[in-house]
Amino acid sequence: MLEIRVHGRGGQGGVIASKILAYAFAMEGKYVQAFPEFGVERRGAPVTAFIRVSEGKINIRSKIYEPQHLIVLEPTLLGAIDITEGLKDGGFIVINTKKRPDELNLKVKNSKIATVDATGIALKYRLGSSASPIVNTAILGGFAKATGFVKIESIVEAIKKEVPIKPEENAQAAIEAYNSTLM
Amino acid sequence: MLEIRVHGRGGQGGVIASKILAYAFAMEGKYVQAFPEFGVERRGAPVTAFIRVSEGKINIRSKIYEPQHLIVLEPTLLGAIDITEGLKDGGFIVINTKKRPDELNLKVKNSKIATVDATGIALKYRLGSSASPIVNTAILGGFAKATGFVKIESIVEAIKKEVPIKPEENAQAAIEAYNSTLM
Amino acid sequence: MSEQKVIMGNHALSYGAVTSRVQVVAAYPITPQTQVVELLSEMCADGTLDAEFIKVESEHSAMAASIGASAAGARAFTATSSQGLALMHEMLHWAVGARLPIVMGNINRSMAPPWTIWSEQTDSLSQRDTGWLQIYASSNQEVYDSVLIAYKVAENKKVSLPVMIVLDAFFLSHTSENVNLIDQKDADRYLKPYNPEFKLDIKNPHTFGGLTTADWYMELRYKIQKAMEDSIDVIKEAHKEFKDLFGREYGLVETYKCEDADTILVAIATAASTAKEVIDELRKEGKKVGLLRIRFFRPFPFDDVKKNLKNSKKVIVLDRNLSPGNGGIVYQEVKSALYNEPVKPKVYGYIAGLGGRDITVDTIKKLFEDAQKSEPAEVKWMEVKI
Amino acid sequence: MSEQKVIMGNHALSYGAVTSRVQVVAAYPITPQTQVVELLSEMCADGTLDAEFIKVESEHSAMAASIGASAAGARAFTATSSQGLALMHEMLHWAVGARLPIVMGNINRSMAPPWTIWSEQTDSLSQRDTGWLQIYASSNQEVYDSVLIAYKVAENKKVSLPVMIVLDAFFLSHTSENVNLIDQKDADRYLKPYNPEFKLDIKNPHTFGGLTTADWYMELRYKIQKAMEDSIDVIKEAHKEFKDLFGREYGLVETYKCEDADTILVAIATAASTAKEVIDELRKEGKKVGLLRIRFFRPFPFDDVKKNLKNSKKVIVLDRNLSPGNGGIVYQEVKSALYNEPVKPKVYGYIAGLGGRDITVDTIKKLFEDAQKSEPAEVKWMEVKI
Amino acid sequence: MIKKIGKKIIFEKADDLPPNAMSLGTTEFNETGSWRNERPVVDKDKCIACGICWKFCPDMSIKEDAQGKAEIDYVFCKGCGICAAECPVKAIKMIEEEK
Amino acid sequence: MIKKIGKKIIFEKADDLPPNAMSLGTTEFNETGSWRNERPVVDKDKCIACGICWKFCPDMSIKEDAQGKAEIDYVFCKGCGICAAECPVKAIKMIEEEK
Amino acid sequence: MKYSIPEKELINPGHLACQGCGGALAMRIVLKTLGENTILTIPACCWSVIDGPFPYSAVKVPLFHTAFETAAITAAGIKAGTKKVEKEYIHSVAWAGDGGTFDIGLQALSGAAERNDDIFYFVYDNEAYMNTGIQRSSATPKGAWTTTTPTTFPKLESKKDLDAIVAAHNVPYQATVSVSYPEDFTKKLEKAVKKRGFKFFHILAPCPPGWKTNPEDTIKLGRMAVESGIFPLYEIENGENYTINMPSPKKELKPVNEYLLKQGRFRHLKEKDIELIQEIINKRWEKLKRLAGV
Amino acid sequence: MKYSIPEKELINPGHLACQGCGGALAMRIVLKTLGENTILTIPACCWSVIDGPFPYSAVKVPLFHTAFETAAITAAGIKAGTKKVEKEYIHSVAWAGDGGTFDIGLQALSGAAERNDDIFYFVYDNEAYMNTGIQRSSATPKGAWTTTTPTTFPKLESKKDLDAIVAAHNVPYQATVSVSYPEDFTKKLEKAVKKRGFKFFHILAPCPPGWKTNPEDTIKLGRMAVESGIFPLYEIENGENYTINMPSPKKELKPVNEYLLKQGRFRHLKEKDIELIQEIINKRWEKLKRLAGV
Ligand SMILES: Cc1ncc(C[n+]2csc(CCOP(=O)(O)OP(=O)(O)O)c2C)c(N)n1
Ligand SMILES: Cc1ncc(C[n+]2csc(CCOP(=O)(O)OP(=O)(O)O)c2C)c(N)n1
Ligand code: SF4
Ligand code: SF4
Ligand code: SF4
Ligand code: SF4
Repeated sequence: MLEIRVHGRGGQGGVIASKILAYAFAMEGKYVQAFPEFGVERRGAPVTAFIRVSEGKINIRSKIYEPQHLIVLEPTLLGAIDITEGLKDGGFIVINTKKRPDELNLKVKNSKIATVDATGIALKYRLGSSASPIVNTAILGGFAKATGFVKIESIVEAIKKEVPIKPEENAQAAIEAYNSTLM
Repeated sequence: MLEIRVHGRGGQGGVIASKILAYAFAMEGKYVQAFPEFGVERRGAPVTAFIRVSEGKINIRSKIYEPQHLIVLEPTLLGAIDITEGLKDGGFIVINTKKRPDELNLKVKNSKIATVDATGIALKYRLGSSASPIVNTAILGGFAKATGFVKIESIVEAIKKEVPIKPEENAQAAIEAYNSTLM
Repeated sequence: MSEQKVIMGNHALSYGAVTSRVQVVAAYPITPQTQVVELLSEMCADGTLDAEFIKVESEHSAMAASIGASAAGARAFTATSSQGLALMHEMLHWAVGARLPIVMGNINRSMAPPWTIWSEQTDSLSQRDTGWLQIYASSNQEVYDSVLIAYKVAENKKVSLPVMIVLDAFFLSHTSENVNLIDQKDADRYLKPYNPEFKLDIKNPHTFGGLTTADWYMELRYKIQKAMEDSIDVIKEAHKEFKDLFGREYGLVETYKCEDADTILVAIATAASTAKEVIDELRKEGKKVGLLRIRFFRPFPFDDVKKNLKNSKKVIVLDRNLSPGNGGIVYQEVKSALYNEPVKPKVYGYIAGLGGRDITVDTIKKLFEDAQKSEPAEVKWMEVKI
Repeated sequence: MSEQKVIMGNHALSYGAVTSRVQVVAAYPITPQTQVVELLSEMCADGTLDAEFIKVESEHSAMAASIGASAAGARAFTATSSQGLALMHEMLHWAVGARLPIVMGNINRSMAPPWTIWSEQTDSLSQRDTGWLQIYASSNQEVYDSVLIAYKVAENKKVSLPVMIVLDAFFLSHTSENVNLIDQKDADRYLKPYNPEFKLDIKNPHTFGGLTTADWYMELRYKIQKAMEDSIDVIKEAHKEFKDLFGREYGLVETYKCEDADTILVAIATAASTAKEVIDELRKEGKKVGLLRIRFFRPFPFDDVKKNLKNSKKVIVLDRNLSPGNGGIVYQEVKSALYNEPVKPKVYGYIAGLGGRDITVDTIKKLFEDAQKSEPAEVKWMEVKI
Repeated sequence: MIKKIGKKIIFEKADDLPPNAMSLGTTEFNETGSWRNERPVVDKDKCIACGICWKFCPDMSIKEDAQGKAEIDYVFCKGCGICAAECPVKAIKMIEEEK
Repeated sequence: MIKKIGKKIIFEKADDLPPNAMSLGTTEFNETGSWRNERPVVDKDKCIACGICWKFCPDMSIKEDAQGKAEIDYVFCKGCGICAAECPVKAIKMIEEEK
Repeated sequence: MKYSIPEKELINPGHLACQGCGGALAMRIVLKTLGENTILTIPACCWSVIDGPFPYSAVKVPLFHTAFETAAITAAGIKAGTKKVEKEYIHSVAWAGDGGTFDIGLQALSGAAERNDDIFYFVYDNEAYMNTGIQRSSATPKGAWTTTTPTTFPKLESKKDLDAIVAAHNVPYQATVSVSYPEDFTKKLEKAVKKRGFKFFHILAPCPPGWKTNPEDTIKLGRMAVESGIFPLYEIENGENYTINMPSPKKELKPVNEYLLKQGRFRHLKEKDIELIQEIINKRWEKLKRLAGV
Repeated sequence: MKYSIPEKELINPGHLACQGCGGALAMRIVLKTLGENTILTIPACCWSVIDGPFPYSAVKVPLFHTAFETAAITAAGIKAGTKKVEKEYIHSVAWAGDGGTFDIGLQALSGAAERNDDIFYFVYDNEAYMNTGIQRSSATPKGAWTTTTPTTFPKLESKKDLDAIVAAHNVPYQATVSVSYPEDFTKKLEKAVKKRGFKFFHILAPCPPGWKTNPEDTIKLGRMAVESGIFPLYEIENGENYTINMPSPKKELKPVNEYLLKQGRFRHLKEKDIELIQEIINKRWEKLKRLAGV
C-alpha cells in the first residue's frame, strides 16, 4: 500500500491534488483513498491531505499517521511546520520550489527529494491569479516523474476529467512539470 | 370509593365543578381525584368530568367507566346524549332543571334523581352572562343536599377558595340551591 | 407547616417551580401542558413569583432561553410536551453538553401525525439518548416534590445536568388530587440558591463551548457519563434529605411487594400506580407478584433494577411507548441491564396504552395472564385491535 | 455498463440521488455534508438532474419540504448531519407517522456543545426511536448503492417509511475512493418511478393525519411496527434483485469470518471496515475471531444478530456513541436482542472514537485484548484519557 | 372490515385503517345541531331572500327553500345566532331550545 | 494536571478539563504569522502616525513604536495587506516571504 | 336567494368549530374561490380540530396536517412535488393561525416569501393561541387579556406588524381581508389566483371564546375592526403598491372603544389605555395612507 | 498614533479568521465600544471558528457558543438571567452571521424584537454561509455565485430586506454599519449603548474567500458598497425615524459595476445583469430617501 501526504495552504488546492492523484491511480486499476486532514483551516493556514493506493480493496479507514511519501505545494511551509512528522524511511518528497533538492537542507533520513517550480509553471499557464497561482496540477507531474508510481498520461487524463476550469492548461502544466523535475 | 360523573357543555364550567367538589371532599379529609374527559371539545359541545373520592390513597389512574352518581349541568343534554351510559345502580343523579324529578322521564333503574334550578339561581346571582349563566357552583349545593356525601359548608369553603370571580355570590348560589333541591 | 391543595399535575409543576424559587421561566403553550404556563405567568404577573417570564415564540426558543438564563447563573424552568419537546431536541443535547441544571416538566403525549393529544411516553423516552436525567412521576404529590429534588440534584456540582420531570397527559396533568405544598421557609432549607461553579461572568470572562477537536471531545463526553454515574448517589442523598425534612420518601425506583415475588411487573408513570391495585388483587389470590416502578429512567438505575429483579422468575415489562423497528424501550433497557447477570429471570415485554388508550386494572391483569402461558417475544401488543 | 469514478462519500450520496431520479431536493448546508448539496444544486442548475431544488432556510424546513413533496407523490431527497438532524427531530417523527418514503443522507458528526464537526454516531443513533429505517454504510460504493436500495425499500407499499443512510464524517464523507456508478438505464430497471398508494390528489381528495383519538391511534402505531417487521423481507428482496442486476451483495448485516468464530466483534459503519484488518491479523495469529457489521440498525436485525452470535463465546460491541446515563447504544440493543436466547455469549461493550477520535487497527486490537482478560460492565471506555 | 352506519365509519381492526390516517368520511357524521342552546327560526314572510344569512353562516346550515328563501338545517346548525344578527330585515329569531 | 507551555495549554486527562469546555487560555497560543505569504514592511520615514492601518487591521497586529509610528507584530500578522492598501501615504509595502 | 360570493361549498357541515367561529367561515369563503384544484396544508391550530377527527374531514379538497411551525414550507414542498407529478396547475395553500404565522411559523413563512415559492399563505388571525386555550401570540393586540397575559398584566406589546414584514419580502400579492366582507375577500382571491409566486392573505377572524364575545357578534366585530381602522383592509403588490380598500381613507375612522368594549378580553382596560390604543391606530392609519399615497 | 476609535482591544490576536476578514474586524470595533460589561452569544458561523478552539478564546468578555438558530433568544435568556443574578447592568449581545440571522435565526430574532428584549443583536453580513464553504443565504445578493447558486444559475432572488423587517418591529434602535467606517460605527454604538430594549446592527463584512476577492481589498470593498448605495449606512429609531448617514442623499450614487467586478462571485455577470442590479439599487435608494424624508 502506498501512503502519501500532501501539504499546502488553505485555498491552494492541496485536497483537490490528492483527489486527482488518486483518480490517476484508479485509472491504472488501483484501489485508492484520498482525504483531507479533517480540520477547519482557513485561507492561509496550513492544510494537509492524504492518499492511499493499493492493489486490493482498502478496508482500513483511519487516518495516515506514517506516510511514506510527501508532496509539498508551498515552500514557505518548510519553515512553518514540521512536514516530516511521522514520515517513513525510503520514500519520495516532491516539493514545489525553484531550488534544487540539494539546496533545501531538509532534515530527512532516507527519503529521495525532488523539486519542481510548480509556481513558475502555474504562472506561465495562468492558473489562478498571479497573487495566488494554483499549483496543484503542476506538482502532480513532478510526482509522476520523481516516483514513477503513476504514468504522466494517467495524471493528464485525471486532470482533464476532474478540473473544471482550464483543464487543458492544467494538463500542460503537469506535463511541463514532469519534464522539469529535479532529483 | 365514590365515583361521580359530571355532564355539561363546553364553556359551562363542568370541569371546574368537578374540581370544587373534589376540594370540598378533600377538606373533609378524603383522598380525591377530579379530571375531565380527555377531549378537545369546543364551546357548545357536550363535555364530561369525573370525580373519585376515597378514604385511602387512590392508586387507580384510569378513567371512570361505571360511575355511580351523575351531575348534569345542562338539561338540554338529556335529549342530546346518553348520560346514563355505564351508570351503576343505586346512586344519585343531580340535574339542573326547573322541572321536578318525576317530570323528567329518565330511563334509569335504581338511581335517585334530584333536580335544582341552578340556572335560575345563577341568573339571580348574576353568575356569567344572561345568555350563558354559570351554573357550576349552584349545582354543587344540589349535590350536597341530594347525596349528603359532603357538607354544604365544605362546598361553600371550596367555592370561596377556588372561584376567583364573585366567590361570595357563587357560595350564596350553592346555599340557595342546597335549600331548593327537589328529590 | 404545609398546606394541602387539590391541584392538577400541571399546577403541581407550577407550584413546584414557585417553591423552588425559579428565576427565569421561558415556555410556550401546548396541550396538555398549558396550565403549567398559565399559572406561572399569572404568578409572575401578580408578584407571587419573582421571576422573569419570557413568552417565547416556540419551544425551541423556550429551551434556548432557559439555556441562556442558566448559563448566566439563574435557576431556569420550562415545561412542554410531545411536539414541543421534539422541537427542542437539538437544544436538549445543548443543555447537556453545556452542563446546565435546567429543570423541565414534560407532559407525555403521543407523537403526531396523526394529531393526538393523549398520553404515551414515546415523546420523552425517545429523548433517552440526549443526556437528560428523567423522572417519571406517578402522582401529583410526586410531581411537586420532584421539582425541588430535581434542582437539588441538577445543581449539585457532581452532576450539573438538566432534569426532566415527566407526567402522563391527563392521567396526571389534568387530574386534580390532594397535594401538600411545602412551606417556603422549609423549602429554602432544602434547596439553597443556585450558586454555579461556572457562569457567564464579566468579572471572570470565559468562553464556553468552543470548537473542540478529537483531542478532548471524548473526555468531555466521558465526564457527562461520569456525572450521570455520580448522580446516583447525589439522588439518594437528595431523597434522604427530603425524607428527613418533609417525611415523604422516594427512590430511584419504587418497589411494591417485590421481596418474595416470583413475578414482577416493571412499569413507569401512572400505569405503575394503577398496577398496585392489580398487585393487591393478585396477592389476595395468593399469587406472588410485585411491582418495580422505575422512577429515574436516566440515569438508568442498573443496580436497583438488578437487585430487585434478580430473584424473580419472571419479569413483565409494560411499555407505553414504541421504538419502531425494535420494540418497547423499557423492555429493551431492562433486558440489557440484566444481560450479564449470572442468573436471569425470563423477561416479557408488552406494549400497551399508546395514544391515550387507557391502561386499566384489567389491562394489567392480562399481562400477568399472558406471561403465565406464553414465551417472551421482541414485540408483544396488549389490547391492540388486530 | 457502469462508470468508475473516484468520489467522496458525499458525492456518492449525490450521485445516488441522481441515479434514483429524485424529483425534489430540499436541503440545508452543514459541515460535513455540504458537498452533497453543492453537487446536487449544480446538477439541478445544469439540468443533469430534473428536480426541484428548494434552498430552504433550515434543516427543519428541509425535512418539512421533503414531507410535503413526498406527500404530493414525488420522490424526495435530503441530507444533513448532527445539529441539522437534531433540528429536524420533530419532522423525523412526522415523516414516519405520515408514512412517507423519503430518503435522507446523514453524515455522522458528534453533537455540540462544545462545537465539533467530527465523526460520532450519537446524532443518528439517538434518532433510533423515531421510526426511520437506518443504514450504516462502510464504503462509498455502499453509500451510492444504498440510495437506490433505500428508495426501493421505502416505497414498497408494505413499508412506506423513510430511510436514513448514514455515513461517518470525513472517514467516508470526505474520503474519495473508487465507486462504480450504475448506468441510468439499468438503474431504471431496478428502481421504478414512485407510484404511491396514497397521495394528495385533487381527483381523490382526502385529509391526512387528522386528530386521532385513543380509539385508533394505537393501531396506527401497530401498523408502523408491522411495516418495520415486514421491511426485513422487502430489504432482502431488494438486496437480492440488486445483486442479480449489479453484482454487488448486501445484507441486513455483513459477516466476516463469523462461522467458526468464538469471539465476534459487532460494529457499524467505517469502524467495521477497519476491523476487517484486525480480524485478518488475529486470524493469522490463529485466533478464531469474526466480525458482525450491522448494516441496517432499524429495523433491528434480530434474527441475523441472534443467528450469527449465538454460537460464539464472547461478543464485543464497539460503540462510537454514548447514551449518557446508560451507555453504548449498540451494546444495549445487542444485549437486549440476545436476552431471551437459550444460550448466550458474554457480551462486552466499549465506547471508542467519540468526537472524531480515530478508531485505528490498534484501537480494535485493544478491544479484543481487554475482552480476553476482563468482565463485561455497563460502560467501558477505550482510549479515553483518564 | 370497514362498516358504515349512516355517516359513521366503523373500523374493526388495524387492517381496516389507512396507514397514514387518511380520511374516509366527512364531518357530516357529526350532527352538531345537538350543540344548540337556541335555535334560529325564519319568518318566511319577512325574508327577502337576500342571501346574507347564507353568506355568513360558518356552518353551511342555511339552505334555499322552494321560494328561494332561507331555510335552516337544524341537523347541523349550532345556534350561534349570526344569521339572526345579520339579517337586514330581522326575519330570523333565536328561540331557546326546549329543556 | 494542566500544564502551560508558553501560551499553549496541555491537559493530561479528563479530570483537567472544565466540564463545559470553558476556555482557559487565549488565541495568542496560535502564532498566525506562519500563515503569511507576504509581509508588510513599514517605511518609518514615510509613516505619519495617522493610525489608519491600526484601525483597520483585523488581527490587532499593528502597534505603536516609540515614535508613535506603526510597527507590525509579525508573530500574528497574517499578511492580508489591508494596512498597505489603506495607508494614505503608502508607507507600508507587502513583500514576499522568503521561500 | 342572492349569491354575492360563489355558491359552491367546499366544506362540509358537522365540523368542530365553536359556535360563531370566524376561522371556519374564513375557510368556507376561501375554498369557494380557489376551487377544487387546491391542496391545503394546515399546521397545528384550531383548524386541526375543526376539520374533524380521523377518519372524518370537513374539507372537500386534499388536506395535509403538518407540524405547527411548517405551514409555508410544507406547502412549498407540496408545490414542488405537484410540479413534478401533476399535469394540472395546483394551488398549494398554507392555512395557519396567527400563532403558527406570526410566531412559530414565521421563519418558514419568510423563507418561502424570499424564495417567492408559488403558494398561497392564509393566516386566519384570531389574535391568540386559541386551540390551546387562549394564550398570547405576537398577534395579540396591546392591552388584551389572554391566559398568559392576565388582566393584572395584560399584553404590553403592540400587535406585530406582519403585513409590513411580508411586504419587506416584496411578494407579488398580499392583502388583509375580513370574514365580515366576503365580497371584498372574494375579489382579492380572484385577483391572487391569477398571480404566480408567493401570495399572502391576512384574515381577521373573530373568535367568540377567545375574545369573550357572543357568537352572534362575530360579523359585527369584524366590521367594527375595519371601520375603526384597527384592522383596515388593503392590498400590496410587489411590496410597493398599496391600495386601501376599507375604510375610506377620506373619512374619519370610527373610534375604537366600542369595538374594544364589546369584547371581554378588553373589559379591564382603563380609559387612558383605550386612548393610547386609539393613538396607535391613528398613527398606523396615517402611515398606511402615506404608503398608499393617499 | 492617532486613535479615532477607542484604543482598548477586547480581542486577542491569533484568532482563526482568514486573512483580511471583515467579520473579525467588525467584532474588534464593537467590543471596543461595548466594553467589558458585555456577554456575547454566538451561534454557528465563522465566528464560532474564529474565536479559537477549546481551550482557547480570542475574546476578553464572556462568550456563550449557542446553536445556529438561537442567537437572539439565547441572548435574551442570558439577559433575563443576569437581571436576576447580577448587580451591574450587562449588555447581552447576540452576534451572528447573515445565515444565522436572515434565515435560520430569523424567528428567534423576530420574537426578541417583538418582546423588545433588552439585548443587542449584531449581524455581520458576509452575504453567504461562509463557515460551511460559501452557500447561498437569503442575504446573498441577486446575481451572486455561491456553491449552491452556481454560475450556470446564479442567485435569482434579491437580498432579503432584513432592515425593513426589523423596522416593522418598531425597535428602539437599529442601524446599518460597515467595517470600512469605524468612526460612524462607533458613534452609533455609543448611541445604542444608552438605549434599553432591542438594538439591532447590520454590519456589512467583506469576506475574501467568499467573495473571491483579495484580502487587502476588504476595506475598499466596504467603502465601494456604501458609495454605490448597495449598502447605504442609516439609522432607524422606533421603526420610524430614518437618518441616512452615508452616502450623501444629495449626491448621485457611484455606479455599482466597479464594486461588483472587483469580486469573483460576480464575475460571470453580463452587462444587462449589472444594469438590472443598478436599477434595483436606485429604486431602493429612492425608497430609503423617501422614508428618511430627504
Ligand atoms: C411545536 C408545537 N408547539 C405547540 C403546539 C401546541 N399548539 C397547537 S395549536 C396551538 C395554538 C395555535 O394558535 P394559532 O396558530 O393562533 O391558531 P388558533 O389555535 O388560534 O386557531 C399550539 C400552541 C404544537 N402543536 N406544536
Ligand atoms: C442547525 C444547524 N444547521 C447547520 C449548521 C452548519 N452551519 C454552521 S455555520 C453555517 C453557516 C453560517 O453562515 P452565516 O450565519 O452566514 O455565518 P458565516 O459563516 O458566513 O460567518 C452553517 C450552515 C449548524 N451548525 N447548525
Ligand atoms: S497585513 Fe493585515 S494582518 Fe498584517 S498588519 Fe497589515 S492589516 Fe494587520
Ligand atoms: S496608515 Fe500608514 S501612515 Fe498611517 S500609521 Fe499606518 S503606516 Fe503610518
Ligand atoms: S376557539 Fe375560536 S377560532 Fe377556535 S374554533 Fe372556537 S371560535 Fe373558532
Ligand atoms: S470565510 Fe470570510 S467571514 Fe469567514 S473567517 Fe474567512 S474571511 Fe472571515
